[in-house]
Amino acid sequence: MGFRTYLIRRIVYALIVLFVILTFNFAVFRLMPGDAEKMIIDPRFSPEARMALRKQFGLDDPPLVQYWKYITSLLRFDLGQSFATRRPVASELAERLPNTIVLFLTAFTLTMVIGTAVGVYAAQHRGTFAETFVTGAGLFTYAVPTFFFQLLLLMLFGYYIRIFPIHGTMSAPPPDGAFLRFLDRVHHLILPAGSNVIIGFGSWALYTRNTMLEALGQDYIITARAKGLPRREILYHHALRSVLPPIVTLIFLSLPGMVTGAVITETIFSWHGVGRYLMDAVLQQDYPAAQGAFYLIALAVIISNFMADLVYGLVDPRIRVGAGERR
Amino acid sequence: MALLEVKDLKMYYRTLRGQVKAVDCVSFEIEKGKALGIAGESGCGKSSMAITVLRLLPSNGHILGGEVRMDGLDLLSMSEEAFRKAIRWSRISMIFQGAMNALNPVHRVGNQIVEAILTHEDVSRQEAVERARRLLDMVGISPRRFNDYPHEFSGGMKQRAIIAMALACNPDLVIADEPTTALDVMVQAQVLRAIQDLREKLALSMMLITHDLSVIAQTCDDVAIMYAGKIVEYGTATEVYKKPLHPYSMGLVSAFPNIAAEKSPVRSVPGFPPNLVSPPEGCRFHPRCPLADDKCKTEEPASVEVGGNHHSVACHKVDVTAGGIDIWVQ
Amino acid sequence: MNGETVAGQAAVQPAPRRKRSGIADFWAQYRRRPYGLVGLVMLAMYIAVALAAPLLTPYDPRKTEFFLADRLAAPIWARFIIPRFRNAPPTSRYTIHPDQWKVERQERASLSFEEAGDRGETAVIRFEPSVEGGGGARSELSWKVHYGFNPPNTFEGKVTYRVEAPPDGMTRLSLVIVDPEGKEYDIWGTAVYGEQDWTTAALDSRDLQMKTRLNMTIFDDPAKVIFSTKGDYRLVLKASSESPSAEAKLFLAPAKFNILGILHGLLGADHMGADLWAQLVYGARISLIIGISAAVIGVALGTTIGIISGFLGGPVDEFLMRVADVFLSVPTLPVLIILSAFLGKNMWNIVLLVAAFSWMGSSRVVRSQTLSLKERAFVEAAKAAGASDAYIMVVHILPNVLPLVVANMVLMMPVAILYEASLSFLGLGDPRIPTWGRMLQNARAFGAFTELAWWWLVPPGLAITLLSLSFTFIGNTVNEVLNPRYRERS
Amino acid sequence: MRARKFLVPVALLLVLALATTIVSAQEKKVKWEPWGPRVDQIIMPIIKDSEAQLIAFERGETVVLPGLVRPGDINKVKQNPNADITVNLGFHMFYLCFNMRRGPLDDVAVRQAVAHVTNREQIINQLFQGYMLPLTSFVPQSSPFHNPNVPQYPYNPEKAKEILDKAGYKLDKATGVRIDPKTGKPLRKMKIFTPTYEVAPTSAELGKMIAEAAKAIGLPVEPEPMDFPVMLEKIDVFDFDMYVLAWGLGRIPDYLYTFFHSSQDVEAGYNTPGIRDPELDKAVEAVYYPPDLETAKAAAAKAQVILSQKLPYVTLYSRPYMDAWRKDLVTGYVPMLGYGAAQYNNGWTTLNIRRVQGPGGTIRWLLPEEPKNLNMCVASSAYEWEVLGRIADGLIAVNPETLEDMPWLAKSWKVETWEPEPGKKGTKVTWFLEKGVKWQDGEPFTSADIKFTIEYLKKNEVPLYISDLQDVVKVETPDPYTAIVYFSTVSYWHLYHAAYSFLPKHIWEDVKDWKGFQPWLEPHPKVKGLTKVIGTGPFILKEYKPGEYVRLIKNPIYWRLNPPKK
Repeated sequence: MGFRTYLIRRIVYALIVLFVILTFNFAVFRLMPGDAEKMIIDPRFSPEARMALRKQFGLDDPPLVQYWKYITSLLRFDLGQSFATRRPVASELAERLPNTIVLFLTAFTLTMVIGTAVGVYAAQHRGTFAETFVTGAGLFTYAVPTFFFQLLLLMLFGYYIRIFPIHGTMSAPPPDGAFLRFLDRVHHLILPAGSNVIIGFGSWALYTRNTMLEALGQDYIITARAKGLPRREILYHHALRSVLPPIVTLIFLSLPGMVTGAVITETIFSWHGVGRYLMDAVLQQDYPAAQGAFYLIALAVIISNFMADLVYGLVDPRIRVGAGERR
Repeated sequence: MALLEVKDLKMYYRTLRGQVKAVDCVSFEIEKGKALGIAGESGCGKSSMAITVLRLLPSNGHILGGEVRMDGLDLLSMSEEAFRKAIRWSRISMIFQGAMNALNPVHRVGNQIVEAILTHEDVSRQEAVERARRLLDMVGISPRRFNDYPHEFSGGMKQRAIIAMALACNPDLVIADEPTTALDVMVQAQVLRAIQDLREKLALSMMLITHDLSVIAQTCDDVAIMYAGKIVEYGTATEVYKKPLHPYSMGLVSAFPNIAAEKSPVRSVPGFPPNLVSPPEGCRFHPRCPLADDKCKTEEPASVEVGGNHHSVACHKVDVTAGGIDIWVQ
Repeated sequence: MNGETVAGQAAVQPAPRRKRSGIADFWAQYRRRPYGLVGLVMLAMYIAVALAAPLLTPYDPRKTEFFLADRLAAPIWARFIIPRFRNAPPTSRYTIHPDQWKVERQERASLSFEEAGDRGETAVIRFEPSVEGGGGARSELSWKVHYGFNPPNTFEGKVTYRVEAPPDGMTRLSLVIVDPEGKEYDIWGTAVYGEQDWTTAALDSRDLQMKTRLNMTIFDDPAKVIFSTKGDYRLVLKASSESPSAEAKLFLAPAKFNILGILHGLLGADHMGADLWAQLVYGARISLIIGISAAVIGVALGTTIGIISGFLGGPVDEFLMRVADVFLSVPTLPVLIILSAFLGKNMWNIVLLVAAFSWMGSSRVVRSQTLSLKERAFVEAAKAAGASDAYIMVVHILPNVLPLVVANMVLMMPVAILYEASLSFLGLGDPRIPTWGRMLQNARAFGAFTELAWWWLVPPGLAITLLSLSFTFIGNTVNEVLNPRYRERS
Repeated sequence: MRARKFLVPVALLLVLALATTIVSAQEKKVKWEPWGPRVDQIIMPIIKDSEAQLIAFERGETVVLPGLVRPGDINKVKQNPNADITVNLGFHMFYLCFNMRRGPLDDVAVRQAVAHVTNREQIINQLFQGYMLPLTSFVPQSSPFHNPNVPQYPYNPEKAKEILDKAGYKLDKATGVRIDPKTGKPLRKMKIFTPTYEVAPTSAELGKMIAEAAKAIGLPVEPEPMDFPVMLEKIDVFDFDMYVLAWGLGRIPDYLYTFFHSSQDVEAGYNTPGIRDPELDKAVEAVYYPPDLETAKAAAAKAQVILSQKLPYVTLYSRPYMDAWRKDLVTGYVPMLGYGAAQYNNGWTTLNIRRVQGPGGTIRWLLPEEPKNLNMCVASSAYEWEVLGRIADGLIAVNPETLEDMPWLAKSWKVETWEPEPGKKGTKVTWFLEKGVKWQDGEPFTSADIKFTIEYLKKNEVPLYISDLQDVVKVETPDPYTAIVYFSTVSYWHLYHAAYSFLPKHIWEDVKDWKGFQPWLEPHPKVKGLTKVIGTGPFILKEYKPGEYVRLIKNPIYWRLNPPKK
């Protein structure tokens, strides 16, 4: 199987998943109770006014036509209008997306960098405190619910020792000057991103350590040691380099988990992002909004899965070169 | 003075279940240009001894005593860094068992050889690449495959590439650890022939580890039979192969199809090697030995020289075995 | 979930069939692993707590027993570690039986006791008919209570009485609290014209009428003011009657007087005054039920699919594995959020949903194991003997993948528990049952933060953590035993 | 000037009745002036989480905590020495609704019995720590139309039993359930729908309290907490026995018509109990189309009596407005009857609030929700109007102490009748506008804007305004400062039906898609730094950062900036 065949297969596969998710999205929200008019209960409303409001969001077409319209408008990123705010869902999501990306990328990068570094460190210092720490942290953070940990941090550092803001992505209004603004954003980012890093790095480090140990136990590592290569060289050039394909793949495979984790993090820290938008929309039965947010999240997940496949293909010479062709 | 001199070497692994006495008071010597074969079943400490010599022990392996000398130089007391630079690969190189995994799958084969050269010798990369190509050529691999990845090589090619790599820095001693396991018979023969040729061409000293005595008989000058962390019999290859004195050696010899005596049935030594955490008292082989008596169960036999040619054996029943009866027939 | 890597990684490795199988052998290996034992002990404790829940707490959170204490009451032991609770009051509940009233003063009135049907014993105050110029009759009864804590936030009480009087009679009733320094607080009063059947008057320090009577504003707390000193308090019932034509009678049934505690029970009380310890203990039941049933259903589903897929192969296999891929590619938590909002907040919905999105891992493992089993001689033999596919799958394949399935199931449980907790925490849980996620949600939504009520937040979170930790320990140990790759290298 | 003193007596009575208890805050004489504003800038941080709101208030990140609801929050705030809590009666009503279409709830005796076992005091004290007011009539106490003299149903289970016994519902001692005299069988199970504990713990608990009390007298009632949309769906198709919900009402009791007229007992109508009573219909029609205030008041009083007799609802409690202020940071907040001190309807606080250290400067004002789209045509939530209300301005203002109408953008007005067609009578409202009022972009505000707005809303059938404008026939503008609105029916309320905040014609005449228009996202075509959110009010929308904050700045050309110097 050459890389191109591989790529095409993955693309087709991603499209199928996308299609399934779109259909799910369509079906579920058509079946749910409630409509736009329920969002406004105002004693001044006559039955006529309520009917008019229903019509404004009304869906009179037969289901198949609706489905076709839904698919085509989604592809144009027309996600409809929110029941709650009467704004285009697409523009509301566009406002929130950068916030989510900032939070997400910060947490993600730090988790990966710290997790990998700690994991590598633990792998080369077997039987030391570092290793115990990584194993312990990995197990513990695997078991501890993220939201519980975040609530604790929030209570401790937001309410008890009030050194971090408890809501939002920036001060209202942010300070003047680009640098101060940046610091302000960082200040708001520390708790939500930091909590994710702490929760995430443990199992990541544990995973890295385990794969590294496995790699270090491989015969080619003994070969490298026998060759008299310096320790550093063995560790990075041989061990780490050879576990890179699974690690990088897993990085991308863990993207969806972190994307969905954003729902909880953003809810807890009142972070103006896509995850919280989904949550608010679901709780308010604002279906177009929930649908749009879900679409976006699903898209992100599909893309990151696809990227994982792609990167795996790129990093692993066995796929890149086209395993088996020359044998 | 021998090239490599191992004396009373003791190496234990520490595990949760206790100490695994993998190498227990082992002594032998390898003369310059000679080949020593070490034979035994798997799990008897052969490979452990090899990596002890190269100091490639895992973190739970500890050398508890004895000495390893090379040209009189005490290898065990050297600093790790000095040892790495001065000994590994430049003086002692190793051909590993498991042709599949000894090469790093994510690096090009040629580069893995170059890397070894550059670590130990102050030459330009260009030169190193040249030498690596030559080495590949020497073991019968087209230098054009320099840039291939290991998975593009067949098993035999990989093993030959490893041999090429082992020769990269002109070592004095090559330790070959089961160089032919995991290869099919045809390829085994090829590889063995390659090793043999090179040894003759380059006048290499070699330590060949295998469970297949016939291989040793073909390639080595001397042989040491290991059982449960100890050397039970030591002598010249032909002598031990023709006239083994230890019941275990006898079992090993008869366990392998002898090309010369095609009619004898294929057998193996009955039973399993002991648990090295708590090896049997007395002679470690006594639970499996058809000759064992009470003395064997309590008293550890010392190694005694029998006849000339440094042929020594550690067995209380030498007088019986020296009679030349095939004890494994009954 | 952050842990998918660990669980998934463990799940990918198929356990080879062990020749020396048997539970005894398994246990012999298992018991040597300290982590596995710790996990078992912890799990056993949880199960014990879950089973013994009714014995561990007098309250049943499913019955939503509220107002046991003041809102956000702290645990009793907070008194020893938090200065502001050092001398805070626990809840005191008193029933004042008719014979506990002490006569303070009687003017042309007399006190006696009589049975009054289902009301039990009642006190009867008889007032003589009033005379021209001589004024009415009056009576004062008192009941003493010692109060030795810092001021409470709330007190409440109930007085049940009946008046028998001629139509022209007027009976006045009032309640006064006299503090240790003799200061009087007139907390309640009423006037009855003529007859009055049994009625219950509720006293409440939060009541606007009481505040008005005490000349306080809506934002003042009578309880804080009245019980501001320590010592003996008296609750005085003052009754008077002006009844010209005939004698009047006042009947008193047992009265109630409660001071709602700022401290309560082992873990305090929530925003509705409900017992938190009871919620925690009953939460263990729910979490175990949810975790176990979701994992069992999910893994059973995965096993079925895995065996069918692996055994039948071909297009069936291809289809089922693509379905698994799709399920794996779906963002689980958002889907669960949406579906649980759609299907309704019901515990079994959550169980089914979690199961529906967690079978893929085990189906893959089982499938690969089935693939290798399929080639074994005993399967070939069974085929040759003419056994049907279904028979082979159930009788030959299933028992051989079972150890693998068990390990998977145990590792699945913490994942299911965490999902349920997350959903409950997001407000999508079953509102009728006490779960730890819901406790955390309530703590967040109803004031635990501003009150820094960590005793509301920490126990449920820790309970979830330790439970999933114990499952993880057990699961990993089971895997280690069954899967040689997990054994330490040495 | 034709300001009407239509409510002084009742309002004063009420305030007097509760003065000692509720309104310590109002002991301070309310000081306000119809000029302003007094600050340069209002930053409105958007904080949705209630705990975070409390902390923000504590830290002085907002000077106001508007609309305190949760007793815990009130308790917390009142411990803050820098906090001042203003209390005002509100137009809020929490009620238990019966489905009168279904037996046995079609029997008034059963409804009365339920009313008698409803313990308002217990509900208020236990669930709300005493911070609500018991509500016994169908118009809240704050309203000038409140009638206190209606039949009452105090908590009295004995009385409830008596009513049921009398009506023939005999108690079956064995089961504890009463027998329906019509069928001879035990009464069927009835359910009280409530929101879930998660959404509204107090409502759910209250449903449980009532159900238990009803069960004790032999009525098999069960509470059933359910998700809000599900509940609304069921109420919509009249598939319920009882439910509890709240209304946020207004100054004008025309809702009595919407809730209880038999014509509203239709799909999407708000007459959910299904009450059809000719006498009541007459009364609420008179409330809906009153020729004058006196008629309206009399009809409203009568309607309340009938309603209390027929009991389609049991009214439970009314929430007073409680707003907490940082008195160390700001002053000049004006408590207003019925609206509270911080609500957007109360423009006086907007004008008068100032920093303690002096006029000018910035204050920070909490916004508990996203202001959403800031499009006046679709702005349906109070949170949108928290912003828009300070940007827009009305024709009429309301006196905060007396709730009298006051001239504002209209310096005077006339309400007359006319003949839409021979023999029929309609209402004609003439507005005389202030001269010199300018839109925030400098354009003059004229009668053309009024005409445009009314016609635009009517033409596009904007749902929010359909009810109010359905009777409008035409709008005439004899000159830029006079607007005459003709209605086809006679109702005094038509005065208010055309007195909204208006759309600037020069901006909106180009707007085709009124639904999707997001004026705050579009820059003003002429004036730099402005958006298309343009009003005549005291503040200008400077910036809206979704999820974070709204920034309002003082309108430098506001027509009421300073009193004219004499």
